[in-house]
Amino acid sequence: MSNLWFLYLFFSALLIFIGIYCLLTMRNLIKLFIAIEIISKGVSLALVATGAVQHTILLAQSLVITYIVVEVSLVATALALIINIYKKNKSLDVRLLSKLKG
Amino acid sequence: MTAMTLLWPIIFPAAVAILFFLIPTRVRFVREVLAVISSTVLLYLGFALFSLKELSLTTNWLGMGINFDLRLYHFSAFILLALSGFLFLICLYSTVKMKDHPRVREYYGYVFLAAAFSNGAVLSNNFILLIFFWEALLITTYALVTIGLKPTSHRTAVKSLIIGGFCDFSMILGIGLLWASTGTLTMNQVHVEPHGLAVAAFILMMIGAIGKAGAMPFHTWIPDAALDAPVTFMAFMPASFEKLLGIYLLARISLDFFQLKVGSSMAMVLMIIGAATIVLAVFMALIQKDFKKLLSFHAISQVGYMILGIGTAIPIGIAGGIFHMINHAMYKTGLFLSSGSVEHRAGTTELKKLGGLAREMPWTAFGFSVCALAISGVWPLNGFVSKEMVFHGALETGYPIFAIAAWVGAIFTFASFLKAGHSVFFGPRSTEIPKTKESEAPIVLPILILAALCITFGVYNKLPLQNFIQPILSGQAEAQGSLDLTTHALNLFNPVAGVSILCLIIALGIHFYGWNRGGKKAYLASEPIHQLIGLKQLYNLSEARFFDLYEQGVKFLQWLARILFQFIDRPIDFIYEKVITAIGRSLTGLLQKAHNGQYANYLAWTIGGLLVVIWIILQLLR
Amino acid sequence: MVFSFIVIPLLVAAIMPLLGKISKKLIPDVLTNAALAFLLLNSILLIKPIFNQGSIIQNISWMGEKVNLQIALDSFNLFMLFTISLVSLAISLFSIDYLEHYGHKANFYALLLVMIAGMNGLVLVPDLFSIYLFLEVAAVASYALVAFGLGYDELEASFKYLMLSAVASAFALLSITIIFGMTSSLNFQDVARGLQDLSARYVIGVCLAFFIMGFGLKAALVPFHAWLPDAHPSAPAPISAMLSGLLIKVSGVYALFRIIYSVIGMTPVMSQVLMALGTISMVVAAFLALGQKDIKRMLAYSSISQVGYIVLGLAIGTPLGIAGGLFHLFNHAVAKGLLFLNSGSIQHITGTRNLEELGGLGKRVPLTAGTNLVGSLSIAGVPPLAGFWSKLVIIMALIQAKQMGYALIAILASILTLWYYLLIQRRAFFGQMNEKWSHIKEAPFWMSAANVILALICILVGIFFTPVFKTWISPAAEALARGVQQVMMWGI
Amino acid sequence: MIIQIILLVGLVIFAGLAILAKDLLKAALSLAVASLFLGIIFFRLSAPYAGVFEISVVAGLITVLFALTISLTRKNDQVQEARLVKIAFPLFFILFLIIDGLVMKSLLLKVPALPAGPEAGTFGQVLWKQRTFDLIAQIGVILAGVLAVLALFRKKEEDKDE
Repeated sequence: MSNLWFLYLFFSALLIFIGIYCLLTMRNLIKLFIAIEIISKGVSLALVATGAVQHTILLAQSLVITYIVVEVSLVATALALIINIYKKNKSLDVRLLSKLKG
Repeated sequence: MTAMTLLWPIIFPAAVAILFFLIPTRVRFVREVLAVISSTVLLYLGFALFSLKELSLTTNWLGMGINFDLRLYHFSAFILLALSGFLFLICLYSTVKMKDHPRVREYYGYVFLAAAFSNGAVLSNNFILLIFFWEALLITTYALVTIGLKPTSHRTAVKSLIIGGFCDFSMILGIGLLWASTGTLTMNQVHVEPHGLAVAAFILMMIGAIGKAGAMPFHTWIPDAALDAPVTFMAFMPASFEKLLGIYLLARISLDFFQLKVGSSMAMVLMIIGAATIVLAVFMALIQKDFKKLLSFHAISQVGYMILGIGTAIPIGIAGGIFHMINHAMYKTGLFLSSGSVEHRAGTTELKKLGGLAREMPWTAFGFSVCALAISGVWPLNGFVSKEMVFHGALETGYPIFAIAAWVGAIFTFASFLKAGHSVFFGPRSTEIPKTKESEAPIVLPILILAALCITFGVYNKLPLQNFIQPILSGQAEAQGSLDLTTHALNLFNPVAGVSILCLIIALGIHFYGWNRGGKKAYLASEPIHQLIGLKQLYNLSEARFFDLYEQGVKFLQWLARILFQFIDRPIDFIYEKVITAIGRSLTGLLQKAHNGQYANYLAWTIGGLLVVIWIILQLLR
Repeated sequence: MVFSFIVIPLLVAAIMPLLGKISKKLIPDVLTNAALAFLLLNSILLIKPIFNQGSIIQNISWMGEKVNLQIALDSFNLFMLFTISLVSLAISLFSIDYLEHYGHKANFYALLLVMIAGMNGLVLVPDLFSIYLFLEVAAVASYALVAFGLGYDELEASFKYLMLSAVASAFALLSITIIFGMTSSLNFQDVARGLQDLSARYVIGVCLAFFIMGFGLKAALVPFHAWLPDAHPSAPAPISAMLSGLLIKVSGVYALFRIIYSVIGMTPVMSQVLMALGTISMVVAAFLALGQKDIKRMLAYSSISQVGYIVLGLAIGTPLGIAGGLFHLFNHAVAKGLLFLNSGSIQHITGTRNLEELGGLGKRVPLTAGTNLVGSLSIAGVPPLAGFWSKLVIIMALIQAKQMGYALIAILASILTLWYYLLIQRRAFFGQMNEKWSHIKEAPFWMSAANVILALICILVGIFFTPVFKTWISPAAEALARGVQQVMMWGI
Repeated sequence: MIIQIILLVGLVIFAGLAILAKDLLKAALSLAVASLFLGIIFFRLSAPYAGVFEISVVAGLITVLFALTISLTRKNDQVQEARLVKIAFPLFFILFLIIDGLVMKSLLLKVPALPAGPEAGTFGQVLWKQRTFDLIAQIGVILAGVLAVLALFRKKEEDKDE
């Protein structure tokens, strides 16, 4: 496996780290979802880089496109959820979402 | 008869049980008739199968050695016969006793289901099949206890289920170990030299067997059930069926599967459990104030004799244990049934409220007396014979301490039954109970049949010993040793019998000493005076003294009994009720607190879990 | 035809919103149930060919062009397909009456069908990336379904579920990417062959950890479980049944073990890690279930615990263990489906799920009480119900594999299980009748019918355990146990 | 190569900005810029279609969705983030950077891979013929998303009629 692959993986790991850091510490629901987006950027970067390095870029490209479609669908659902939560809560604070416990 | 006949004792009662569940509660009469008829059919089936002796049915089932394998041979045929006999008597008895019970529909259903499962357990020749039937019995027990309809019935039922579940699961584990070491699940192919892993398997399976039989320390639900469950259940399950099954399995374990050696560590374990059960439970029985509860503690105490007998690993001891099993089932069922008869007429089983019922209920009193004398081991009843055999066996092992424990048990068994009989049937007529009469024939008849059997098995002890017990032990005898078990059966003139009779005399002495010294006069005379004001305090005082005096002879023992009760019996209850529950609760609380609903917290677990998994995998790969 | 398992639910789901405009109730009800009944029939019809051939690989051409629509069906997939079809049919029958007070049946059914299509697709595809994709199909539909009531609880639960599982599936995809990088292919067969040629123990180990997290979160293994006790109770009862009965098993257990057995190949290390995880889930969740007051939350924790059993059984790696795991998977799908539907009945009847408010319902609603008892006892492992056998087989397999410690814990955990199920029974159905419930009526017809069907399956599978186990579970277990070899044979 | 690294660094910086920005709209825009960078990287990795998709769909459509949501939820005041989070971020980031670097360095040339044969055909052929199943799954995902949005935004009043 060529060295270049590790360079891309290095950056994709950074992106995933940024996302998880945000998920763990931030409170705004939209911020949290932006973090999910950043994680998925990291994953798609890894996917394309793998394809490029392994000369299977056409395959990787079609996978990434499919992945983007999934992402859009996920974003739509999540944002619809967030708007509904906002309607109920009048706030975007994730800490308020702790009614279910125990 | 083909091998398929073996399915009948299982399928028939199960089908009848389903029928019972289907008959609506309003329909009366039909249920009782059906119960009696089908139990008669089963009894006939029992005799028919007993006459066959040897039959087996093997069907390939699951593969991997798990076959549907039923085997009838002299031992299982004998137990099968006994089970169907008791089922018949209890059905007969229930026709009157349970007639107006609100849950009578389920009652009969569960009784027959239990009979089906018990028959299956006895016949099965494959461990997996055995586990299946054995486990299924838990459910019927649970259901039958809840039928008591007392406020605490459900709690007791759960207790029985948890304790029984523990025993059964340890048996599963034991069977698993046995399987791992022998590689076969067919029961009559398993013969293991007990060492190494097999010891663990033996202990685990033994827990399963004695747990079913109700030996210490797995007994705590039985006295509770005595009050919470219907009395027919007590006669049915703890007194007869569970004893028969538990001791049957214990005998199979220690005779067939593991071949216990005399004085080996495992035999010692059994003997210690047996002796401890005899002594501890009888002390607890002594201080009981309720008829049924007293009987239930005796049901535990007597298991000790059986376990002790089997634990001796000497043919006469084992034979005594097995003989005691069948005898015990008879007289204890008889006793429970007579207590039920008393309850049926008098409405209570508290000793204090009862008294002098012999005149009104002569047959019940007669049946009770015979059974009580039999359980106490009075010559020439069956209890005498089997206890003698256990004493001989215990002495032959070279550890007289066990025989002494058994004798101590005999003393207090008799003493407590004198007390019970005296206060229920004899002595002055209690005024707290309105005038009553003898119970109906279907109630009295089973009691009398059992009493007659007690006498028969005592006087003509050759009959059961040669027909039932001897074939079981035929493989056990030493090469030259004769297997005549009847040699000292009813022999009064040997030292062992002498000691036993001495024990009985001591017990009689203890009882009459206490009764004469304090209570006799006061007890007889006090009833009319009791109502007068002014003398009431005096009476109360004398009554208190009566009890004080009565137990003065055994003051030390009573104290000991209390101590034992507090420190042996209660801790087990305590462990069950407090420690396990409390640990469970606090652990649950802690875990629940951790689930605080915060998303970041949950994500942190997930990420942390990932890191830990990666770390562990890398460690393991190294 | 195998392909219909994916296409039919998708097609019906696509036209459902339009039909919903025409008829609000009748057409969606009939159409959904008809489609699911057809799938069930289809899966039954497939049994014979599978037994004769061992496995079916179908390549479908589309409009004359040769395209890569490869479907691989062996006994394991078929077993899963059948389970999915059976339970989802019962669930949609239940929904006929239950969904009356939610409204928007067409939309609900459409989402349900998309979820079923996702699960069927996940089961059928022999391709790593497609597994991920269908997992997302089912997941997106399930997020919406959890939030379907649009109440506060539902939204909160759905949001947490979404956020956690988005992270998890990202990790699963990352792992797929790494494997893709090493073998340059995604097809099971090629990947399996590729990984056999490579010696990459450590990388595979890390990939496995990612898979365990990704799919383990879907399967709700402790410590990845935290979303489940929120999401499952909040959803409408049929969806709880769907999630607990099927989704966690298909997108969690199936995906994980399909990849482990058929692609990576089971090794002792994986077996050890998974057994430990399974055991932890089993015990921790059982304790958590003990402390619950809400029936559905208790059932949700019990799902985690039972998934622990399934994982423990499957992770042993011996044919007997796998068979036990699969059998428990089936039994749990049926019984937990039943119990969640039943909790829906209780909620429908009384309006509450709080165990402390319930009590003495048994007299008034015998059908609901009876079916609940059957389901509870089956999961708790009481003979002669189905759950007893599967637990017994798992424990036997543990002993056979000389894993005494795990066997002991499994036994103790099953006592705990019995304990909390008895708690439900005592509090809800037996005991003192709460005055409030003296005028309640039995649940509507279809709700009771669905309950009764599932309860009958619990009982029948328990009684006819032998034929079921022999003809149904064992082949599936063998297909899985042959693992990588089996998959590599597919193409030939 | 240098350009590629610059692009990657830019991607990470904008991703960091997206989570650190106080204003949500700015955060969403930063995300869009990050997507833009990612699209260009894709393009330079000879994945032009993926690049176009990334830029048009993720940087375009998803940003629009975010902006829409933000404007819909703007009435009340923003959520106060903990201050420590932003201060600690560079610290953790550098820590992870080092760990990441070390891990990747230790992995260099350690991950074995099979050589792949040259890919035949065009992108269209690969997408349509090799990954046909993914297209069906895409239909499923889109359907699920649409239905989800429909379900979540259904009118409450309608419930009462039913």
